[in-house]
Amino acid sequence: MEFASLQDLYQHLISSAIRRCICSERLCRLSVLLQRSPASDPPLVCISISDTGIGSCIQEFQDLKCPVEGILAETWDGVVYVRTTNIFDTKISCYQLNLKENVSTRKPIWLPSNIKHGVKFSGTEVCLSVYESVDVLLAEMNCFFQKNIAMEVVADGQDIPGSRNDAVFLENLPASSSFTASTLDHLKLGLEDYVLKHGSSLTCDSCFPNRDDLRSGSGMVCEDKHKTTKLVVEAAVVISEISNSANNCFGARCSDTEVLCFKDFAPCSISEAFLKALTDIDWKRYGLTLECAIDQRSHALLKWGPTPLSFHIHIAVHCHHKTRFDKKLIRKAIELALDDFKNKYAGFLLSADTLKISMFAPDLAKAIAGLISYSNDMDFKKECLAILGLQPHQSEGEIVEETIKNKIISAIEVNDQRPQGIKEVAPLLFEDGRRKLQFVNDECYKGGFDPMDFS
Amino acid sequence: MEFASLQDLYQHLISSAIRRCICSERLCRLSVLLQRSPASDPPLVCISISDTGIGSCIQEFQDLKCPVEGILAETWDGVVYVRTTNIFDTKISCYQLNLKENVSTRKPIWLPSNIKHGVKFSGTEVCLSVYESVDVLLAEMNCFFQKNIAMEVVADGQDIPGSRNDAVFLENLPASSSFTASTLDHLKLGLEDYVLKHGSSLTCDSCFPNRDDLRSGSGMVCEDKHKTTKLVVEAAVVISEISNSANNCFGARCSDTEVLCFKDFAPCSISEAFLKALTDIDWKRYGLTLECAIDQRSHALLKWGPTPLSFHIHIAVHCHHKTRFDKKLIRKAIELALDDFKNKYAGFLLSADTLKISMFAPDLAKAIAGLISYSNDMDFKKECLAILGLQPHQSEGEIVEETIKNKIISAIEVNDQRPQGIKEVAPLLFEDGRRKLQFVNDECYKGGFDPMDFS
Amino acid sequence: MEGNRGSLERIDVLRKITELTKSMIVELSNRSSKMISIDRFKSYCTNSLENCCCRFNLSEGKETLTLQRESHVRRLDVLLRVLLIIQQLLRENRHSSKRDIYYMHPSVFTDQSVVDRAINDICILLQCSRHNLNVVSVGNGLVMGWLRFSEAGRRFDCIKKPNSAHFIPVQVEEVTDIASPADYILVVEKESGEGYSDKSWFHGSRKLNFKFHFDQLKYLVSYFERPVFQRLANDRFCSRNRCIVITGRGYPDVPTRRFLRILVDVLALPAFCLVDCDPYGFDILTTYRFGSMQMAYDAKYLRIPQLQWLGAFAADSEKYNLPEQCLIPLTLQDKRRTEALLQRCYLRREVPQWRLELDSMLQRGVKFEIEALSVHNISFLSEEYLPSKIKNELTTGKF
Amino acid sequence: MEPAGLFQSSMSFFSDQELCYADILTPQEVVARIQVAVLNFLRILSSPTPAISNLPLIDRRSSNSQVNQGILMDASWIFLSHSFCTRSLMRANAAKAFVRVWKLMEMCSQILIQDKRVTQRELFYKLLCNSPAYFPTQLHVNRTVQDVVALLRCSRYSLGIMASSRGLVAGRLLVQEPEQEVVDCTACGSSGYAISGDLDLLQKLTLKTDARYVIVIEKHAIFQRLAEDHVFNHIPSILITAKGYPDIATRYFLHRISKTFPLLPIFGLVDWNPAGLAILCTFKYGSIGMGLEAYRYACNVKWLGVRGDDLQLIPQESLVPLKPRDLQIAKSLMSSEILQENYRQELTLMVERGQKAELEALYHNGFDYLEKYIVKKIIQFSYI
Ligand SMILES: [Mg+2]
Ligand SMILES: [Mg+2]
Repeated sequence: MEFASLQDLYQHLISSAIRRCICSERLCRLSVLLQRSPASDPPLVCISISDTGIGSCIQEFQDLKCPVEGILAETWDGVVYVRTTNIFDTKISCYQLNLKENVSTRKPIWLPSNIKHGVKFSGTEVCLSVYESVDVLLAEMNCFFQKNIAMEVVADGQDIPGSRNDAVFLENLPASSSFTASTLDHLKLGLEDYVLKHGSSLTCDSCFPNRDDLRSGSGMVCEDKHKTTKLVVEAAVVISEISNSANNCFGARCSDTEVLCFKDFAPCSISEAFLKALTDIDWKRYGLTLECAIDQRSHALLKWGPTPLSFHIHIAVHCHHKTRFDKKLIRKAIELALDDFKNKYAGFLLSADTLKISMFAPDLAKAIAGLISYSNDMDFKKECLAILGLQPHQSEGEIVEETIKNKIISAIEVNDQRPQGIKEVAPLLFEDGRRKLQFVNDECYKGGFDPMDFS
Repeated sequence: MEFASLQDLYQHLISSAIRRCICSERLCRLSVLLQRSPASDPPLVCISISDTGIGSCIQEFQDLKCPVEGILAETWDGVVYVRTTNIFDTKISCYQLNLKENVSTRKPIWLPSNIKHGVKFSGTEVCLSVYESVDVLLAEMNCFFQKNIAMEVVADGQDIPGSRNDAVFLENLPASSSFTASTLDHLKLGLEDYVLKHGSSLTCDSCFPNRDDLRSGSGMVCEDKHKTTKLVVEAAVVISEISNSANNCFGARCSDTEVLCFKDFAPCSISEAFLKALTDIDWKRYGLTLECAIDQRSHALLKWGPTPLSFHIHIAVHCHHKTRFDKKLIRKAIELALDDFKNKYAGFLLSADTLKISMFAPDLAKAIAGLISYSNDMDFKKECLAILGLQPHQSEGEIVEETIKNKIISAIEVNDQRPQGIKEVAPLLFEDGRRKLQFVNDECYKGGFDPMDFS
Repeated sequence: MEGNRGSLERIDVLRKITELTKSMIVELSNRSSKMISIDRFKSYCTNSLENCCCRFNLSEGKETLTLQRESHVRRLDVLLRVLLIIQQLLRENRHSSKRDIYYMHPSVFTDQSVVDRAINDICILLQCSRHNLNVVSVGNGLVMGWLRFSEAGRRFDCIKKPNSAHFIPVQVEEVTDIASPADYILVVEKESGEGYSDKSWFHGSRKLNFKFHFDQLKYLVSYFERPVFQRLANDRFCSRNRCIVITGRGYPDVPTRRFLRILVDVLALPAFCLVDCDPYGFDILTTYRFGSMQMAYDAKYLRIPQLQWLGAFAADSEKYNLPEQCLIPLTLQDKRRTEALLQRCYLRREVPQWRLELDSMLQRGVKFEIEALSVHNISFLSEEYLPSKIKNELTTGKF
Repeated sequence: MEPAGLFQSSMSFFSDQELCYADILTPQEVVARIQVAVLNFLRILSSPTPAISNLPLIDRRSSNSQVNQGILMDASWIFLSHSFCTRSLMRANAAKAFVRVWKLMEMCSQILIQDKRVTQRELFYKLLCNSPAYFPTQLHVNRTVQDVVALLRCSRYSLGIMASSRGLVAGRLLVQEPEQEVVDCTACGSSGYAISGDLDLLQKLTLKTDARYVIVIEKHAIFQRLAEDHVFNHIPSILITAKGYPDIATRYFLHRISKTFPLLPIFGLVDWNPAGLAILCTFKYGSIGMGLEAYRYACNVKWLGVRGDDLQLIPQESLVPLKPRDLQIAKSLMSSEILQENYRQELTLMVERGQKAELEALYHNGFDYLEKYIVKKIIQFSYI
């Protein structure tokens, strides 16, 4: 692994820390401390990333490559200090590595270890000193943590005199979510949080006052074909309504969709395969028309056309244990998330066909209501109202029509929620199946029209 | 002027002699004598071309160029002996020229002149000696004189012991033609003679027993646009019927047309412009369909398609005083000749349109005869017969139809004989029209779409 | 048979509409998307005789319209709109044509054929005939000859002028007091032949629209003259022959077929049919005798099983020495059409001799129009051809 | 009429050029005209300067039509001016058409002498057998018939060709054919009284009415609806339809009504589309394609509806987009000089909106609305 920038480097270090936390399967703490040496000019900042995860092995750092030249070379001397211990270790190992040295010849310099005195804990601390403004680092890290929703991170604020520090990420999780939740749930909750904040650190009260306004769905695919590593792709979908146009918040008004992508708990850049997976999805099944998918480096942007959506749709994908992106799995995961969503929320993400069919609902309802209301058979009217669950006095006005319309729409939607492939097809139920061939055509009068058959 | 072959050279010398004869405007004699030196081997033949024309000037021979190398160089030493006198000269000038010398530096060698002793005559004799067989020369000259129909030539036979000589061209002109006739008449008569002989020296009695079987027409155009030289193009057309198929004569059975071309009384080769002029002629006006015009060096060959003609058509063109061929004048002259022919002989060379129209005559006649015969109105019938010049008793049978048909055909043919462009508009059936708009085509009201046109 | 059909009161049809409506809202209330099941009828099949089970009044299966398919929902939309219009017609006891209905929502219906299908579907759903819905056809049919009848109280006396055409009444079911001294009924096709129209405008569009806009075609057909019928009128055929002449002017419409059926039933007269010797003519013949596919559900009231085919037969071209020019080679389409006609089960079952005649036309590879018979003599049709054929038919005792 | 007299009148016809339309003639008169044609042809053919006479045909193209704008009445009609196109045998591409004219005259003359009538289809077959090279299709026959009409200036019917009419009439009109009972058109039911195709018969009809209006209806179905509802009893009127573009007989019948009862206003009820307007204009002015038979039957038809003002009565969904064919008709109408200004404005509105509306769209307001609509339009003088 090679890094082009300081940002890449510490983001990797933080992601590794998060991964170690997740792997420990316990409640962990991750803290990032930025500490400036007041004397130096340009200011030298010490970045300390510490976690209470499973502990690291030296190999993790041994393989990291840093360019000898470039920006990174100017701001950093290449030296990292690592202190780490596993749960069963009796001491904390300390060593120093110069990442600018050649990977193959690089040798760690072992520093004196600290004794754990029988206390059982694990964790790692990585320190490095860089010439960079604290403000810049802080802003970058904030941004990183906001997007990094693939996991729940709790960072403690530390108030060390003489140092400048900040809680870079702090979230009060809702009671329902717990650390025992699956990584898929974490992804979904994370996406929700991200949506609530519009991707900014400021929560925007005017748009989404609370989590209840969000609807979300999730899906997961595993590939386990006798391989040693289990490939897992998780996807989450969150839909928020576009609020009134008076709202100034930019993100709230644009209906484009950001698709966030994570790999092994860390944000990752968008690959060709990922974009292909996105464009391959049969969006029409969800009533969406994809115009294009654009690689925006940190995320993919889906543009909807020709008419923009009336709601926001947000998507996050997380691939575990994968060396490369599997187009099919990603696609499948997103589709499962969308299906999950459809099943939970009737009337949402209806397929283009269903939407088209739904457009007939008012006309059908009007005709049926007309058949009822123009009838001069009072018993019939009463009976109809009863079936519709209406009171006799409600026979007038548009209430009958409205009720029928809603029933028609719900009947149409029920059909759309059935998983694809086992959709009930009942167009031509012949009592005797012998003639089926002759009438299979939907437009049987038109298609199979006998030109000589006029009557 | 430069010559590539011996043939070119003596043909030029003969043509010049003919021109001198024509210019004298008197009855002249032209003789060509071929005399072999018995001793030499290969045989040396002396060619002597003598005429009683206006006499020549030295310039005529001074400008002739002969290649130093080539066939001509092998058979001929380049030396010509010239003896010439003009009518008012007192002596006959004699000189010798080597035509192989450079034109600019060439000098005549003056030989002793002969005194005319007060006798008034003019003439020229040109002699040259060539290594060539007399038979070959004789055959070539025969061929030349046969085609050279642009003038009348009388050649005396000389019977000198020890020499071989032959009357190359001898013709008894009919009484009607005389030497006072115009060059156009000469051309026509010449063409007739040529046709009578099928272009061969043997008159073929089985095909054209006499001149009365030929029909001919001629035309002439002058161009005299304030130029010093008057350009004249003459054309003659002769049509002979293709006789019965039992005839063996090849020329009589092939309906292709040879077009002979002369320039200043001499046969000339076919130029691009000449061929173009031939193809530019609107043959359809004469009921002919030209397939192609082929350059055959000595003449142009017109092939008629798709069905061969039922008669022979022969054409000759003569251009006077022209340095180059004028396409338009040639075309015009031929067309005038064809028009002249059409006007002289009704029913011949009818235009393609007229032929097409004539084919409708039987049907039209049948319809009108039908209208007469089906009528039960006796007065009407009687009046019709009277107009047709028939007797009342002739009302039955096909005589009415036949009479009408013949009248229609003759009216059609008369119409075709009118020169193009000034075709008279036929009277209207009902002579009442105030404004005649235009002729309508077959599908007359096809074009305009009238929305109210739904009768 | 008549009784059944006539006695279906408006009130009954209206009641059936309410039942249908109720069944739909019951389905909807169960969140079921199956709205309507329509029986399927057909007038023929192309199976071999052993496998054929075509019957004129039995349904062949059901077609269920659901809310799951766009095409079904479109059909439902049309069907319900038409049903609403029909309910209104019945309540107000007005009559309306298919075309009127089409023009109520032209942009929704898009094409007349869509409305026609909906009307047929409704007839099947309500188990009634088109006239029960107060939907009438704009009649194209003509009648002349020895016939007297009343329609809704109005007298029609064709006998007074037996050689002039009368429109076939629109409300055929109201026809009563039929009386006729005629010996037989003659049915003539006369649809136009190729290139018959004067109007190049229509000329161009005719073939193009032929297949899909048969309604338009009908309009065109009505445009054309009706040569054979006119020929007979001009020749005062009905003055010389005691008969009734009917034409549907091409493919007969429902009133014409129904009227003919009523005449045949009431008067018990033999009926003869004269059509062009081409696949169209033959198809017109079968439409009269067996009914059309579209109206198969109602065929029992429309078909005329007694109808005899008088001509023109393929062999007539030789028998009457027709000039070659009048015999038009069958086009590829004609041949295909003829082969399809030959497959129809009812031909094998009921009129095998018709099949032979049709097959003979196919073998000869030429077709001709009835007018071609007039080539030698304008009155040949009325003075020789028809009288001899009819005499032959009547005397050979087929009736 | 004796032959000589016929001859005389035929000759004077051809020299008297005030008439530029087709006459309804008896068979004898037509035969006489054909005989004059034959005699003239033979005379010119046998003259000292023999020629095949050209056929002067009245030019049926729109360029030869002119509008006669009435000064006293606001009636206008088109007529064909006296310009000719000429059929000549001497033009190779028209020679066949020239012979066709004579062949058709021969055939017609035979038919007329036999006192028969033929349909145009039968005529085709006869000619196909006689002269297959000249009449390979019906279209050739039809065109030649028009030529003969334009040459002899007699109606197609006079040539012995049977015409049929699609026309129907209903309402307050009593019709009596010679030596027949009076027919009351109020009692003919919704199918109405069929207008005969026999122009000769139409000429002889006796007509009586107590109606105050004549309503010309484009569509058969609308006609049926109004007849079924006995609208003519509520609005004292005569209803006429030609089921689309009018045929000659229907136009002639309407013309006879307007001549017999000159005070009755005639209202046109057509679709609001270019074709509807074209139908109205065909009743009003005639059509060029009807040839010489068209122009004498012009009637001053007023456009009652449907017009742009009525669109408010029609739901949006009943408006259908104009099709290319509509636009073609519109373009052609626009280019016509005849079209009066307010008609032109209506047409412009159609084209600008790109929509059309059918008469039936008024049913949106109920099946009985049409009658109310007509009443309203008449009493508000809402016609142009
Ligand atoms: Mg037919
Ligand atoms: Mg219309």
